[in-house]
Amino acid sequence: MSQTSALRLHVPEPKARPGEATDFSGLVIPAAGVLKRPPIDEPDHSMRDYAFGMIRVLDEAGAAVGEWDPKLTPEMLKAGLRYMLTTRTYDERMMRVQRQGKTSFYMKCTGEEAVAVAQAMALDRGDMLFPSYRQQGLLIAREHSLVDMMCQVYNNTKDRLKGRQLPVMYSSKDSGFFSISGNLGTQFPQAVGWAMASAIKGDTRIAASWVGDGTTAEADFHYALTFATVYQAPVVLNVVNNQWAISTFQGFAGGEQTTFAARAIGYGLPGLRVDGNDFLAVYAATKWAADRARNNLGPTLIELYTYRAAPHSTSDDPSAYRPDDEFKRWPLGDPIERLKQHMERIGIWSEAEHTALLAQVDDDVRAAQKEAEGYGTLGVKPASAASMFEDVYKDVPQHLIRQRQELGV
Amino acid sequence: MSQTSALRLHVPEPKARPGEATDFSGLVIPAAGVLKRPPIDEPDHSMRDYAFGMIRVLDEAGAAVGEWDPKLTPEMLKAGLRYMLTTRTYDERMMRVQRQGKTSFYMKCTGEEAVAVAQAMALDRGDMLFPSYRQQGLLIAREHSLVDMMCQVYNNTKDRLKGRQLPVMYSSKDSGFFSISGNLGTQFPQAVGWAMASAIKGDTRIAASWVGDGTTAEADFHYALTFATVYQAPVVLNVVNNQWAISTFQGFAGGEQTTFAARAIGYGLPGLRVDGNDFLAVYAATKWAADRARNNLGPTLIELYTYRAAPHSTSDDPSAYRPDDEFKRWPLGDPIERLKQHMERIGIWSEAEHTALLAQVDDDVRAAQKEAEGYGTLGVKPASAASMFEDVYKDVPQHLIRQRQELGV
Amino acid sequence: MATMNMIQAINSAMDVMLERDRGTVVFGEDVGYFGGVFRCTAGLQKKYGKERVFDAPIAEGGILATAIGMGVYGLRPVVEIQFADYIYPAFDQLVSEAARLRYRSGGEFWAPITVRSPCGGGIFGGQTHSQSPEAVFTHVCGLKTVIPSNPVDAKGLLIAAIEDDDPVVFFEPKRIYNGPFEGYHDRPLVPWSKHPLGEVPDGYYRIELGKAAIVREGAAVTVLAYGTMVHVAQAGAAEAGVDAEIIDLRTLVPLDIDCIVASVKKTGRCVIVHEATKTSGFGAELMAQVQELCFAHLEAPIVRVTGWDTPYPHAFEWEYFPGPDRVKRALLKVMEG
Amino acid sequence: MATMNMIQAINSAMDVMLERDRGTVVFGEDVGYFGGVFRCTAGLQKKYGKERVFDAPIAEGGILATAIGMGVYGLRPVVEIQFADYIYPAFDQLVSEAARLRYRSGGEFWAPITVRSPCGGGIFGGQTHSQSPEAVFTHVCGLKTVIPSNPVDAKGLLIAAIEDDDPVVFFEPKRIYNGPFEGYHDRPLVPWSKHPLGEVPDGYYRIELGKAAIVREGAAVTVLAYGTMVHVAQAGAAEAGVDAEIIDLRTLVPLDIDCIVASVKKTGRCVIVHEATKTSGFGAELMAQVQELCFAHLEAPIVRVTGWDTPYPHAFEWEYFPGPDRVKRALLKVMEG
Ligand SMILES: Cc1ncc(C[n+]2csc(CCOP(=O)(O)OP(=O)(O)O)c2C)c(N)n1
Ligand SMILES: Cc1ncc(C[n+]2csc(CCOP(=O)(O)OP(=O)(O)O)c2C)c(N)n1
Ligand SMILES: [Mg+2]
Ligand SMILES: [Mg+2]
Repeated sequence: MSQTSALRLHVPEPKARPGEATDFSGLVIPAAGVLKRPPIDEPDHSMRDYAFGMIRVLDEAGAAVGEWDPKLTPEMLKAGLRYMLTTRTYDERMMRVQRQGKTSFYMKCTGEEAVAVAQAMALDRGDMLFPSYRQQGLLIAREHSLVDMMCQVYNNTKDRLKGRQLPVMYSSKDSGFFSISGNLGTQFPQAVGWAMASAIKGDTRIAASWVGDGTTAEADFHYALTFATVYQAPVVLNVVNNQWAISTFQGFAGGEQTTFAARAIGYGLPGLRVDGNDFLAVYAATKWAADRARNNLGPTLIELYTYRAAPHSTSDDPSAYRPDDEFKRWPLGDPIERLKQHMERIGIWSEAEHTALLAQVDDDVRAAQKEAEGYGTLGVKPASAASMFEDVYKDVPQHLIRQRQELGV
Repeated sequence: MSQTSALRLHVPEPKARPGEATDFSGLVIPAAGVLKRPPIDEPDHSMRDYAFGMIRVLDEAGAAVGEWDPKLTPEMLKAGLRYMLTTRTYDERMMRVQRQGKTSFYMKCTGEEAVAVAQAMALDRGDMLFPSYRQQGLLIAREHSLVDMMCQVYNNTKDRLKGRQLPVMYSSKDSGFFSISGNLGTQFPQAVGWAMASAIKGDTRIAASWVGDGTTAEADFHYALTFATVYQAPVVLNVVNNQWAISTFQGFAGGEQTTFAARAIGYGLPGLRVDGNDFLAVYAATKWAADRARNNLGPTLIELYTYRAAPHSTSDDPSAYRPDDEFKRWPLGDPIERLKQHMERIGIWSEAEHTALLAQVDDDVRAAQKEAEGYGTLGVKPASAASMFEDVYKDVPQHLIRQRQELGV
Repeated sequence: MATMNMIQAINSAMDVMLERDRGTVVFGEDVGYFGGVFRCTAGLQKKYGKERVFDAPIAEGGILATAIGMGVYGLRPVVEIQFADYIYPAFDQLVSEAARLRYRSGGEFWAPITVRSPCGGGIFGGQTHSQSPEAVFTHVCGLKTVIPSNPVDAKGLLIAAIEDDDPVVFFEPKRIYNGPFEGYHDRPLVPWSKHPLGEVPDGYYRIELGKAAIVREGAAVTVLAYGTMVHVAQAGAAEAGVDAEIIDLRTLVPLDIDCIVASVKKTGRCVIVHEATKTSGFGAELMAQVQELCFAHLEAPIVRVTGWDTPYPHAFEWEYFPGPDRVKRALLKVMEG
Repeated sequence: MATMNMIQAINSAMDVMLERDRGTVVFGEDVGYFGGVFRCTAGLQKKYGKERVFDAPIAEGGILATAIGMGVYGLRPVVEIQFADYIYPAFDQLVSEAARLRYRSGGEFWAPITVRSPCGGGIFGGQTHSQSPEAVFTHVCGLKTVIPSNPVDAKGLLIAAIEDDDPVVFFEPKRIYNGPFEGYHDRPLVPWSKHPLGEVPDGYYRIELGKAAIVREGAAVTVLAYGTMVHVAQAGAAEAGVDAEIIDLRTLVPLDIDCIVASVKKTGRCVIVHEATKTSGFGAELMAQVQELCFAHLEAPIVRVTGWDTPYPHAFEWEYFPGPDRVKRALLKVMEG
């Protein structure tokens, strides 16, 4: 066969741009409950279909169906709902304080709350988390102090990061939450290294890490999968496919041609594609992968299929590049609403309880805010400027002492 | 399921170490001719099996079987054989001159000749090649002057690269052969960019690039596949899996868990795994991928399954890390012997002709060597030292003029 | 002639080159449909089509690598790295490939690429949106490094960079995108529309790479600066009340050493100002060259005013930023010495 | 006490640390079963098992990233980058991550990693096996940079680097692996076994990072050098017949500036020698600091002897290499000035 026409560059295009109505009819959403749950020692090569299907537990009516139903206790479901609501409320409040000028920057995870919350709950407390900037739900589900989180956002006198980091770049050793980097993706292979260390030491703790769909294009994604497969590291690697990377849709990371879970196949790992707005599915898939890792059966890649309902950050205006109502029309719905519907359906939750919980969460967040603001907002410095010269090295070297003196602090 | 035992690090181990006999019985070598040849517009998702099978045309008896038989003319088969023999002879001679101290370094491609030679022949003369250091066969199949190649190896007065590059780091714009980098893998995404440019311009030329199995772990491999799939670039991306990367076997690049062709699946590309010692299979697979690219149907990843019979380079001693006779026991044999067997079988070649060809090739290489050495060997400088300051920039800037003056040249 | 801020001037440079030369292509993260997070490429995709102005995967190394391939093909790629802090994943392709290609191929292949990237602090960007990594590029032979300080220069230099047949790293101090910033973060920003250098010719013009500009003539001391610091230096000199000769380097490599030497020989004193961290910053090279070439003329030690050797801390941005007060003190010290 | 070349000394340092500290792990390309292309890790896998000494995928960035993760876990990874020329793919993880982790986490996380890598030319390695990229690392706050010049130092400094809780980049000048090289490529190499600094204690000892060594006391001029150039400087001084005080910096960051200043104040003259390219090389920073702190004592301009601002060309290796003759000429020039 010979050349028929001139070559042309293909440039991906999302389904809709501002002013248009997104047509989701081409989006294949498999029914809940259809996929089997394989044993955790299933070889990766017999699991390739999981990268192209979608693990879903909650059906349209809110029933939990199929083998992947993790059969959580009512207490766990209630806790999950509470963490998700807290995350959303926290986000809204912090967004507002940024608008009020009390801090410089904020990033919400609205619409994606099930990802971090269910995953934190499916992992052990000793497991180490290497998140991106959009998994604040991990901290909340680990019951990390909201006040402490806010103090970082405000860069105030109680900011444990000493005012050094942009808001939302949390870090907490106590909560097993690794310092967030501004540089996309760098944490992914670091998590693999941490997991390798745990294996080298003959320990039992595993690692988990998160990147966005856009970030999969970075080198670190490839390093992570390569080292994970070579050394069969005990790690759960997650791609949060929320469809957008600032203004570019996931097609610019390769999502037009196949799924992100499919990347796993190329490295000989199981790749699970999961309904990221289905709390039960996210929990179940994560637990499966964690058990697999913990039993020396190697790493798993999970794609969490969701939607970034929020702007990228407070610096972003999505109405410039996507239809405003796209989230509302997102076929996989809202993770909070879906879990609520399920709990109501199985009779452990009511509208009244929900209203009460909302009020309580709101109070909690308000109280935390009040306390945090008592320690100051951006501009009320967390430490003396002398602290600027600390922690560059373990001990402050002579040249930094001289520079500190030059600054006169 | 809970934790049953302590974690442990998996560290890959090749089948055999020095003194042991490699057991190849676990290696699945599919029979020749069993895979169908899909049309070039076959969607990638219906081609996943090609990443795990193996395209093979020549059977054990030397017959060309199955749909992938490219049905080459006797002239092409003879040319292929001649190029492969020339490549092998050239390699042996250059290795020897390095041992004689006439140059500092050399790298052979023994056992892998079919890869570069068949691929060069399957591509168009205008297509641009972005090779690694082990595809000297591309130049030879494009009938690039052996003398010119040798002058580079000798860094002599006729070295067009002005003595700047390590031997074997050829570059030839005329032959559409991109400058070889010492840094592994960097050319892979550059080839994609070149192909994108051809598409942007509405041209008809495509690009091809090569990396080794070990090099697939580098970031550039991932960049290449990502950009290739996103923009559907007209490029043929090749992984030469010769089982070794200096002293580490392909398991350290992920080859223990799956094939390298499988990487393609994760990016939504067709991935073809090919018997790299089967001249006809290599030609056919490359032609298929090139036709696909040329018809705006996008990129293809090809894994060429072969064996590095040679030491990594003249600086390497493989007997320190692998059984000495592994190549002789390699199940896919010798590409030259296999093509010769086929040609004899179909009656277009004889032992006598072969002997004559060998003698002729030997004469050619000797004559080229004689001429090249007439222009000097390492130490006989290709230019004045002043040339050292040229080509850093298009025009020599003031500070380099001053430095040249300081050197006094 | 139009009034432009630096964003518009940079946009205009690309617009002009996309118009003049079919080989010019522009790509990077968010630069296509959206027009870039700082809007530097706004409107260009619409005007020139998405085959010539397009979004890229989030892979700075891949962006550089494909740009090199396109350059080898014969195009003139202009790529954006969203923040200079994120240029490091592309470092290998820049240093090992773009910078060496012409040399190692004996002059047969080259990559005429331009790498645009916003640099510098002062916008509450924290440690990963404030860096000034220019020094490391100046150490890499084969690269040219440019940092404009105003709209007129930005456009003329960017056009020259795009037309240049060598790879050029073009840093844009984001703090001065909208107006000249003298370092007084508590005063309102004067927009470029109120500044003479905000008057920018509409069409094609170039400012040669490798030529510095004397932004203020003076006899007492030479101040070497670039980017945002050109404005801070002016403020600092005014505060000090010193008759400083202020030189805007504009291009770091190749450096306009003749202009520097002539000035220092005249003044006998020198202060160097940059925002980047001190140790092995470009100030060190400047200081080295000045002492090599003007030793006998120096009446006092040269002084560097730079960022501290720490990351750029979010809450202590203004303690970190080398503002006019520090420049003033350096000038007074040099005048004493 | 044993006779060791630098390879053996480096091997011994890792051996000692693998023995003393269960947290020490060693990995990199070809370092496991084979023992490294320069044999620096020979025998270690056999002795400590393949879970602690192992081969790695060819992905320098992945090696650094996983090392950081291991460091965070509490291990002390020692990784090898096969050639310094190939460290750039790991640059982002070093600069953006290893160097900043302690700072950005408020001191809660850090990565006590050691990155070993052979650097420098003189072995006919061509432009991709000869580079000396130390300067760019010295510009990165949070990193320490070490370059030994002999077996005793190599072992003691490497042990100190491994024990250090900050990330350390440890460059090994490959030209002196087997013997001190004075720059006379046409003379036979004297092995370390014939040199007093080839006498290396068997067990544990450390040489503190940040301390220079005066390898030759002198009164006429101070020569600052490191790595291979320490030996070249000695040869150059001998050829010049000048009473040079030769300082082996050993650690570039943190720099032993007190030692340097004391010497230059004594001699009043200074020559700086390195193999790396000139512009923005570490020589610039050294020159800057010397002029900042010793201005009044300087009797002549400081002179740099460095590699040219070009790649390292294979056939012109010895025209590129800054040999004793160039050092001699610099010394004579400084003595005149
Ligand atoms: C190395 C690097 N390149 C670019 C950026 C700028 N940037 C910040 S967030 C972002 C988009 C990330 O998208 P995605 O990975 O999908 O995550 P999401 O924001 O959707 O959670 C970009 C390009 C960065 N922070 N780091
Ligand atoms: C970036 C980089 N890292 C490391 C090296 C050193 N190196 C040269 S060849 C090689 C092995 C490559 O193996 P493979 O990709 O399988 O190719 P092969 O030699 O088998 O053809 C290594 C590690 C290099 N040249 N570049
Ligand atoms: Mg996203
Ligand atoms: Mg190989």
